[in-house]
Amino acid sequence: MSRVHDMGGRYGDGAVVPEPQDAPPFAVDWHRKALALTLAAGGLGAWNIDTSRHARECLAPKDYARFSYYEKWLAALADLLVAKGLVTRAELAAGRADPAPLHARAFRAEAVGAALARRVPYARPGPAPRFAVGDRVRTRLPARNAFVAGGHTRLPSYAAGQTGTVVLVHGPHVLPDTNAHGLGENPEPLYTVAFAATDLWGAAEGPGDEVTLDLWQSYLEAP
Amino acid sequence: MSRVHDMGGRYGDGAVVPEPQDAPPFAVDWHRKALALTLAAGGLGAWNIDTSRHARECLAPKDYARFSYYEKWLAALADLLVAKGLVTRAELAAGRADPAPLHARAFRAEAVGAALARRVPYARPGPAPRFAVGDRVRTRLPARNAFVAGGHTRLPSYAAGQTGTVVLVHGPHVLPDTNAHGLGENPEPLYTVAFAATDLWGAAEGPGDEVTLDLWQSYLEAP
Amino acid sequence: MPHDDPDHPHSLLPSDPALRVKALETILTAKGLVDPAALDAILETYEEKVGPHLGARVVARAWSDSAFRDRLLADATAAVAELGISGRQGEHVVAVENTPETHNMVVCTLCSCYPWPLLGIPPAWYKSDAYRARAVREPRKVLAEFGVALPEGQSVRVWDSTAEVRYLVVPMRPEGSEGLDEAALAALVTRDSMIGTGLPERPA
Amino acid sequence: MPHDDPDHPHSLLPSDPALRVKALETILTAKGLVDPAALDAILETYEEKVGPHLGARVVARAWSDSAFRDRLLADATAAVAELGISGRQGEHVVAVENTPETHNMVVCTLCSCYPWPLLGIPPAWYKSDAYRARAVREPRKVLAEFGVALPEGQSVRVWDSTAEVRYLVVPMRPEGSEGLDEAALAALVTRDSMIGTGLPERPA
Repeated sequence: MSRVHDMGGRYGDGAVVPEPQDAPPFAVDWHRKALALTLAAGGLGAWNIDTSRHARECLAPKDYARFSYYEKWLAALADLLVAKGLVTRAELAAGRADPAPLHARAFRAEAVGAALARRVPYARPGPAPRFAVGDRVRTRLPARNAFVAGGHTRLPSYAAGQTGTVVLVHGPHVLPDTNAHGLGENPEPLYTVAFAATDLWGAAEGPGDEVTLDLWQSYLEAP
Repeated sequence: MSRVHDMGGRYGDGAVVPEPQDAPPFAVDWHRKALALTLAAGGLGAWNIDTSRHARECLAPKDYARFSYYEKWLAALADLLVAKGLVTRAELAAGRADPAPLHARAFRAEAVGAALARRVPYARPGPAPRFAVGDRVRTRLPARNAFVAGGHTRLPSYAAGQTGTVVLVHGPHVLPDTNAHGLGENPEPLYTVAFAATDLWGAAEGPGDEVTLDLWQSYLEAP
Repeated sequence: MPHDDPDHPHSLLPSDPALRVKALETILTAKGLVDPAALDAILETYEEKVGPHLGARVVARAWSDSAFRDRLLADATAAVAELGISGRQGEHVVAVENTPETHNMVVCTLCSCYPWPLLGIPPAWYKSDAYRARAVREPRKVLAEFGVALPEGQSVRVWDSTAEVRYLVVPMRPEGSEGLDEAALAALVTRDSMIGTGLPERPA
Repeated sequence: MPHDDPDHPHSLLPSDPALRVKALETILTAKGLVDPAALDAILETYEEKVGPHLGARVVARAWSDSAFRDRLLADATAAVAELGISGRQGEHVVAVENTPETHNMVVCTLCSCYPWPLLGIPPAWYKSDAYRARAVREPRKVLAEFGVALPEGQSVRVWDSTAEVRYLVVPMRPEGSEGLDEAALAALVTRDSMIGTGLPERPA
């Protein structure tokens, strides 16, 4: 297994608790601020989405397991701000900082509407796909980042070492395994691969049940 | 993955903190009582070692991750006492119970010394081994209890779907996968199997590094 | 890069999350790293502009216009743009259509990826450990917790969103909805029906 | 059997562990399920009788008596019984000998299995998530945290105790220990050296 966030298939988590369809988007006021601060700080451009996901994954297992969703965001935001030299430990400990003018790269109110409505695609020019729809492929075992020990990867453990069938070919996309670590975008063909639930879990809930995952070419080999 | 206890290979846990060689066996007083109560209640014979391990594994992930070792023991003990009808939820909530004479199967002080010094072997008469020392074997993928969904098993996820070499043949031992769930001892040949660290983790810390696991025959197949 | 060290900087902040937010906001605005007015603008987007009503428009259009449905299933990224739907976390959209043979359901086991420009902020259950852990292994038990029982013969395909592709479930058009216009159809399309944990409402 | 339900009975007890123990002790002794005197007898065993001095006797004997060493490596369960060592969690013992080619190290990733009759109650680090998670993947980094650096050319074999077999590491006899008697040798054998996270002490 990689890290505590890699929980697909885990037993022990209890029931899912549905909410009304028209529940407000934020249950409590601090959730609003947690989201807004995280997006605004992300707007500084000091890290990319893969780096921020990895910062959440790197929370200590005991914190990750007890934190609610936005608590994970806040903790990772604080860790990233320090890692990138934007905030000091002393400032976090004090809960305050000396006043400074608005940063040149700060996400400005007047830019927000357009920025959030803009698509920032992850597709890139890159190598031709090695696999086609209908091909059988086997995933890497163990699931791991092949560039950085303990690094970010998007192959969940539950799908490692499994054989499935390509159902969609998306073309080259930015590789999270390098992009999260400042090692470049390294675009690779991305595929959606369908696996039989019987293979993933040893037994399926119903006949024909499947799980699909989006997987980069280097996660896959011909079986 | 199976449950949160299945943490072999996980990243994110920080440093191991050694203790002096002559540190006392219990760091604080409640640890002493937690151990003694757990062993004394175990002496009632209402559950076996596999059932008690499974009770600890079934703690909610957020509890398992934050509890210290003896906190896991205490929580599982309380859960087992209720599951076996020995203590009620009302008694746990009240923190007290009506007085009753010593139970016929209570673990008595005068029996303790001999009982703890006694071996209670898990070897049993059973089938002849299918594999021999030096044989290559492949482990089940996914790691799972084949009798009870989410049940107890002793194949860690990190070793699922891996090929290794038999280094010891122990003869038939009680199968935890059934014994934990009241499904009988079902003895099966037990093997110690060595795996190359490069196979388990994709890269080894040093040349020739290996990990061995003790695995029952039904966890294994010829590769 | 964060280390595997118990000494994470975040532990210097108050543990109460409301106080954590307050401390971070104080520090970031004081240092000029965050424009306080930007916070309001961000919330305006996610509280007032985007939400499941946008995804519902897409589904209702697909139900009413078979040429749009075909374009949606062939290239949802382009098709939703026809309706003016765009934005972060909607860069690469795939629409998956429920049929009598297959029910589709969406999860992100590794974090909580979600098609924000189509459905808004994800509900808490979508981001819960229980949903992330269980949806891939026992989707039918999870569906039962939403009050959904699939008919015999319908298999489940769960889409684990492990990349920047975002999935929109196009539920089956409910019986009795013949003759309804797009606005009336859209009113039947619940958020959960576009994630695959629910079915559309039936016309009254 | 416990369910995958947040409503575990243990949550009815006080959350402070010292109070939890007290409540359980009160309930179990009141109901006659536990004999209070048995608690003292259990602790007498693990605080006064068993401990790493027993394992150290086994190792010192193996270092001094090559016939015993051979019996120990062939069948440790029988060999340790020769020294009167027996008891729960020592039913099936395997002794693994360090050599210049291979260093052995013991862990239990799934719980914290440990050879109690030979080494007593396991130290807290052995039961920690950090040791359970990391010992199998990065034993050399863990050894470094114990101040142990293996020489070039020595590989590591980590024994993950997944069954009722308990492993005792027989470390290499330290240089300069020629001529010491068994008692003096036993004094060099640390607990950690028998788990494989340490090396024996050198004679003064």
